[in-house]
Amino acid sequence: MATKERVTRAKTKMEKPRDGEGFLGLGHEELREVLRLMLLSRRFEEKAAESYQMGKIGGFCHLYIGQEAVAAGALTPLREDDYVITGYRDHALALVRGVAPKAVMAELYGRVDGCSKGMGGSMHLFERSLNFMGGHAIVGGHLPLAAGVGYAIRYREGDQVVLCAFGDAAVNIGSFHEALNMAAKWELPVIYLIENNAYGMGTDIRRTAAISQLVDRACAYEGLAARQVDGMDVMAVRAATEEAIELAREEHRPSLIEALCYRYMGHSMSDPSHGTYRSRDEVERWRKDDPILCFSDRLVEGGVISREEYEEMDRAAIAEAEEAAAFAEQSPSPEPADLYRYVYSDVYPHGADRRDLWR
Amino acid sequence: MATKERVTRAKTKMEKPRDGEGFLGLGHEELREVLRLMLLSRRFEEKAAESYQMGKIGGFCHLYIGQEAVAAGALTPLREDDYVITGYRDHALALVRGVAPKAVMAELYGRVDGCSKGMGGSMHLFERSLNFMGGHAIVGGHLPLAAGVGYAIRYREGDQVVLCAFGDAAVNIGSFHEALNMAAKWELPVIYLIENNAYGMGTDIRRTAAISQLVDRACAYEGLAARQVDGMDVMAVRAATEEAIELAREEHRPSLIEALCYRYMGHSMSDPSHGTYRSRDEVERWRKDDPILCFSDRLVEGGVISREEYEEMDRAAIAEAEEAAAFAEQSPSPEPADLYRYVYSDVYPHGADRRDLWR
Amino acid sequence: MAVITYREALNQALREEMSRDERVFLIGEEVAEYDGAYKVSKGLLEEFGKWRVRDAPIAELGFAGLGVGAAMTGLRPIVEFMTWNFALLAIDQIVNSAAKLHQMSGGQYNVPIVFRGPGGAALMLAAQHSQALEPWFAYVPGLKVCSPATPYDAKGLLKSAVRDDDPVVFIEGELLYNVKGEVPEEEYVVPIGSADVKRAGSDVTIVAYGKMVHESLVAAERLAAEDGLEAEVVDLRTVRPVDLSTVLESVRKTNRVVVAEEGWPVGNVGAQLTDDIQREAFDDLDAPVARVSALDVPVPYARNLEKLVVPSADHILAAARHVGYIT
Amino acid sequence: MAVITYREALNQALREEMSRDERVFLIGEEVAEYDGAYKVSKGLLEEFGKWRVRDAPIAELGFAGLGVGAAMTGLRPIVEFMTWNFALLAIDQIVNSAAKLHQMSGGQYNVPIVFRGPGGAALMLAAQHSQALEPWFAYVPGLKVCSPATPYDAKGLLKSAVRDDDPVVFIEGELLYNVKGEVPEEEYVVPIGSADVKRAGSDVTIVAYGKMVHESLVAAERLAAEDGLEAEVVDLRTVRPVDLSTVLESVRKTNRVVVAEEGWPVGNVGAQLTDDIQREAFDDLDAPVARVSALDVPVPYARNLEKLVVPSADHILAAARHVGYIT
Ligand SMILES: Cc1ncc(C[n+]2csc(CCOP(=O)(O)OP(=O)(O)O)c2C)c(N)n1
Ligand SMILES: Cc1ncc(C[n+]2csc(CCOP(=O)(O)OP(=O)(O)O)c2C)c(N)n1
Ligand SMILES: [Mg+2]
Ligand SMILES: [Mg+2]
Repeated sequence: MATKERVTRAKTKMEKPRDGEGFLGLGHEELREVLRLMLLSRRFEEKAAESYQMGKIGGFCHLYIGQEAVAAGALTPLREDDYVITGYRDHALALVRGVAPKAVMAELYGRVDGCSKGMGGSMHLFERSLNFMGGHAIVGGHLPLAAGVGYAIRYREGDQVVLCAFGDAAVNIGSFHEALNMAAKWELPVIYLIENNAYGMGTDIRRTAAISQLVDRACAYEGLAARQVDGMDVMAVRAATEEAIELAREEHRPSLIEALCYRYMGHSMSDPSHGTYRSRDEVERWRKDDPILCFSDRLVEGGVISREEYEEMDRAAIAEAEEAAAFAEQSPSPEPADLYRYVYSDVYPHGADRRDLWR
Repeated sequence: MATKERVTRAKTKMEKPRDGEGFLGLGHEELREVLRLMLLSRRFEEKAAESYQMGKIGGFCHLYIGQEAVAAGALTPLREDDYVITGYRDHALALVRGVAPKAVMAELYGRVDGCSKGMGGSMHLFERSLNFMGGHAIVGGHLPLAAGVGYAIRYREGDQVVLCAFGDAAVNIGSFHEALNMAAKWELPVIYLIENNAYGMGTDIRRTAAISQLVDRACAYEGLAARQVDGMDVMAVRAATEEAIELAREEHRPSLIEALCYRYMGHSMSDPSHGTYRSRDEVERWRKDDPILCFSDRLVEGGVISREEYEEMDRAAIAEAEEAAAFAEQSPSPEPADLYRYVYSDVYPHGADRRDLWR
Repeated sequence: MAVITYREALNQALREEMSRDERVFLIGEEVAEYDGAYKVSKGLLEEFGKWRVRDAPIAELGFAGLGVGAAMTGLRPIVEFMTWNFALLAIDQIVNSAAKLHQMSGGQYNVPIVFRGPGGAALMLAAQHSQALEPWFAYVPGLKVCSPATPYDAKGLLKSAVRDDDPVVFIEGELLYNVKGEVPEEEYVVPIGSADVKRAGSDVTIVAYGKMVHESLVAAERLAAEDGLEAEVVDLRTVRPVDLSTVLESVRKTNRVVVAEEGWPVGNVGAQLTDDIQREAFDDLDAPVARVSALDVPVPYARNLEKLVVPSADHILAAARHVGYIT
Repeated sequence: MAVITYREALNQALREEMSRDERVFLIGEEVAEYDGAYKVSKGLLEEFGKWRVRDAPIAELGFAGLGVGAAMTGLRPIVEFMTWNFALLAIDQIVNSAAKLHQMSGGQYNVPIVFRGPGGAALMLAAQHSQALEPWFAYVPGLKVCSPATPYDAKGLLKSAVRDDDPVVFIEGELLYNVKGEVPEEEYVVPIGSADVKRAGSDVTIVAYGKMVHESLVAAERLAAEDGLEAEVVDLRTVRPVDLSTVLESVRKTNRVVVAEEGWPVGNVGAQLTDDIQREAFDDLDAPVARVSALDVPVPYARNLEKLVVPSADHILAAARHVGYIT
């Protein structure tokens, strides 16, 4: 099966919404909501970065800044009963999925009101009520999990789909291969979404993957649809995801989508945004395609939103991020009793802490 | 990169040697040697099966009967300083590589004169002097090892190649993916050879691999050459391997070869040859293509060998197998001291057996 | 009571739990059309269909992870490893996903999954196929670890494991599948974390699990016949969490203990148990606890060497005599 | 002597061994162009080129296996895991290939490879990134396992590990990279399997390795200042094989022992060590050996909880007082 025929490549030129009409069948309200979610992600993470610098957030903290079009484009067309699962770079995906900014920020602060009760932190956001299944920190580890969720959907004869996001560097790991093979063979309704931000930490993906276009890896799995899209263009991501959702929902056909995007910050809060592995220039060049600015410009030009409304929306996002931080700040730390509380679902026989009692 | 262009499919019709000339540039002597090795493998394993039934061989014992064309076709064009590594179905590969039948049989018997000193058994044949690197029992486990050997060759700027054989069912495991990606990316001189005997134990490979032609998995790794051949035709396998060897030796280009073959016996000595997963009929049909009979017929027709010489060669193979068994029979079992001898290369500090002394 | 094999007992447990609860499904290599490499899942495909009895590709990491994902949605997968040796490829999903998701999600997602298959050395399968990994799993909080010795316990424990809301590592004996024993017709379960006295005795306690229980019983008979000492054999059945009360009760009676297991010696189940016993019942002990295990080497192929490596009734007997000062 | 960091010491060891022996190469994620995630391999790419300092794809199983294959041909690979948590994906290659090939091949192939990287909990990295796996590797015959605490030992042991003809699991402290210490200018090695007395004392022995050595030294100072007791701190440095003689020598002097480690409690290094000590020096003990470890739970993110889980000088001090009957 020749790859070329199966992969639809993204148009790189962004379409404008036809005047007053919106696009992709979305009304003004919906388009504004997509923009709002992108802005919220951005402002939230800027606040998180600030809190991290102040030592209020610990551990590893991976920002999504620059990639917002991917989460917003891929998650907004999902239904409430669909599932989302992702790696450790998960703040924006959680927010777009609808997890309360307060709950996300409190989690980053390690507080009980966090969406994972302070047990998971930045890399392990969960919100079961929204089918937001984490937040996983082992590269590639959640790809088989997504296949399992897809399996469960088919098992129950449901028509939900699973959206599974991961970075470009995950395409080289065994579980990518094993998961895609099972999804394709058993026709599981899973959308595998490569957030190709061009680097795995400090490594250009072209230095480790023996394939020029990552999406072409789909050629090894018959039944797996493939799309490559401009990941700086939220509507392109959305269009590709909508097609994949339809394939998955109607035909149980899994997809591999590659969204070409870029992260503006360092790999995590402890890494520089540029340095040995990429130049400041390169970052600046990509900054020109800022997904939020591009999209807002189009919406303004298309008459979907006015400049003033946009400014207002931005101020609201900033305010929400601030509120989230204020909320997190006053949320209490977990209780020592929580230590044993979440290890097992039931009461651990014979006293989980037996050996620790002398302490 | 479209797969179709890159994969050369085998001719299914077998060419005859042009009269008196041999083929593939091989002289009569060499052609007869290929045949001899196939016969030796067959007769050796028939004897091994008998010894197994008599309880002289234990553990898992996987026969290669029916697949002889693959080992003989792929290993005979290698140079002495090339490397061979394989899975647990390794008797024929060891014999074709030149490991003494006595040493192989003694290993199956678990005796000190075995090629692994009785420590490895059927699944773990080794012969360092011939660069025969095993004999590995975890499916897919040796594929990264082969990449490592290829890495070492490039590292030392040598021009050897590595031949790595494995079953069809290994194409679904993560290490297949990880190894092929590294081999392709770093241009390692490795020939990955799928011995596609259509089944992984009782499972038709088409039920677990989301790809019709396994060799097409090569499409996911740029730089990896791909060939599919009739694995019942020793010369087809040999031709494909020769091309792959040249690519690897001259251009450091790795290959994936799929040899379509069949095993006549059960998965291992404890499994039936047919039953729920395949019919007796199917086995019989493949028996008609017996790689040894087909090849010997061609050689006879082509005047490379006479019927009588062939019969004589067969008798010699049977005799060699018998001798191997007789040799194994009288070879001593390893010494208890060997238990600790091979765990570490040097003397284990503080007494390896310290905790076992009370025994 | 019917006398059936360990294999049949496991098969019954699977069938009963799958009938009782339609969320339960089985996935693994050869479990469906081939009835299982060890025939434990015989007939299940026919009865429950391919979505509930699924032949997996050789992709242990992948299908173990698939099970975890399905479990997060509330299904109750049983993941069969053809043997636990191959589970080394799936360790990341067992340890980093299954064992941790409940805690990392602040209790939102539990993972009701069973990972099962045979463990330990069988006969001449050599180093890569002869490993006892219970100590590894026992080390990991978030897991429960069972290893039954008899058909009765195999059935009852597997049923409990399937019903458990947390991940259970269930290690069967590769050499026990043909062992026979009584199993009631009526429904029962054996709770996880409860040990069982398999033979009463007052002179020495032998603590074991899995195959070593049978070796211990043989040793006990010989000890009685040859030395006139009555050994009490305590079968742990679950190695995490260990039912220390039952062990200690026996120790308080016999004052002498042998712990026996198939695994290697360093930091194994017996190492911890010895520590627990000596810590909690020191004054009851008349001799240091004796530990029987495999030798500290990879299991070799040659039968004569394998016999020396793998612990047996002989070694347990010697250890029992040792703690009983009979030499 | 120069005072350098643990990171620099490791870097020196790598550089020196790579200069000394051209068979030595380094492979791992980010080790080359990025100088290593923890900058341990700083400058090596420039000095030795890409075949000897190789950035790997994220494929732990694959590149660990690649290392084993290369080692079989006589090269001496150093495989860096960005952290040992990710090595869970490569366990099969470490345990089924590296640890067993010498034995399975009847001594024909040895595997001179070092698997290295940071282990243990760092700061708020949560459950999947905070594991101490030494007990797992210590369990496996065929492996040697080192875990140095100081720059001196880190350098000397890594050099020994590289020169060793067998696979060595080398677990560095994620929180130790910035720790400073004296390291001689001249060439030296620290032999694998030798413990070291890091502080002399006569009242209680604290046995530890890795990060816990530093916590033990802090505890010892407080014990001296607050209770007037002198603790002897024995740094195991290697956890397989353990240098029991050095431990026992100390025990015979102090008669009281605390073992401290970062890992979980069940069947850990201390479980085995406690057994060894009590078995070989029972009559020298004035109190049961006390064990300090992490709590038996996955390490949570929240800082206050993490502090409770991960063992520290406080806990060691309490344990030392406990065995010293000071309460
Ligand atoms: C199996 C595994 N190996 C290594 C790591 C360490 N690590 C964390 S993120 C990362 C890079 C991943 O890059 P990519 O997949 O492109 O995602 P991105 O961070 O760019 O979103 C690495 C190597 C890990 N978490 N898991
Ligand atoms: C990782 C792993 N999983 C499972 C097994 C058990 N097993 C041994 S052989 C085999 C089938 C392999 O089939 P294939 O790769 O086609 O090779 P063949 O036996 O046909 O030569 C299986 C599942 C194993 N050895 N390793
Ligand atoms: Mg990336
Ligand atoms: Mg096969």
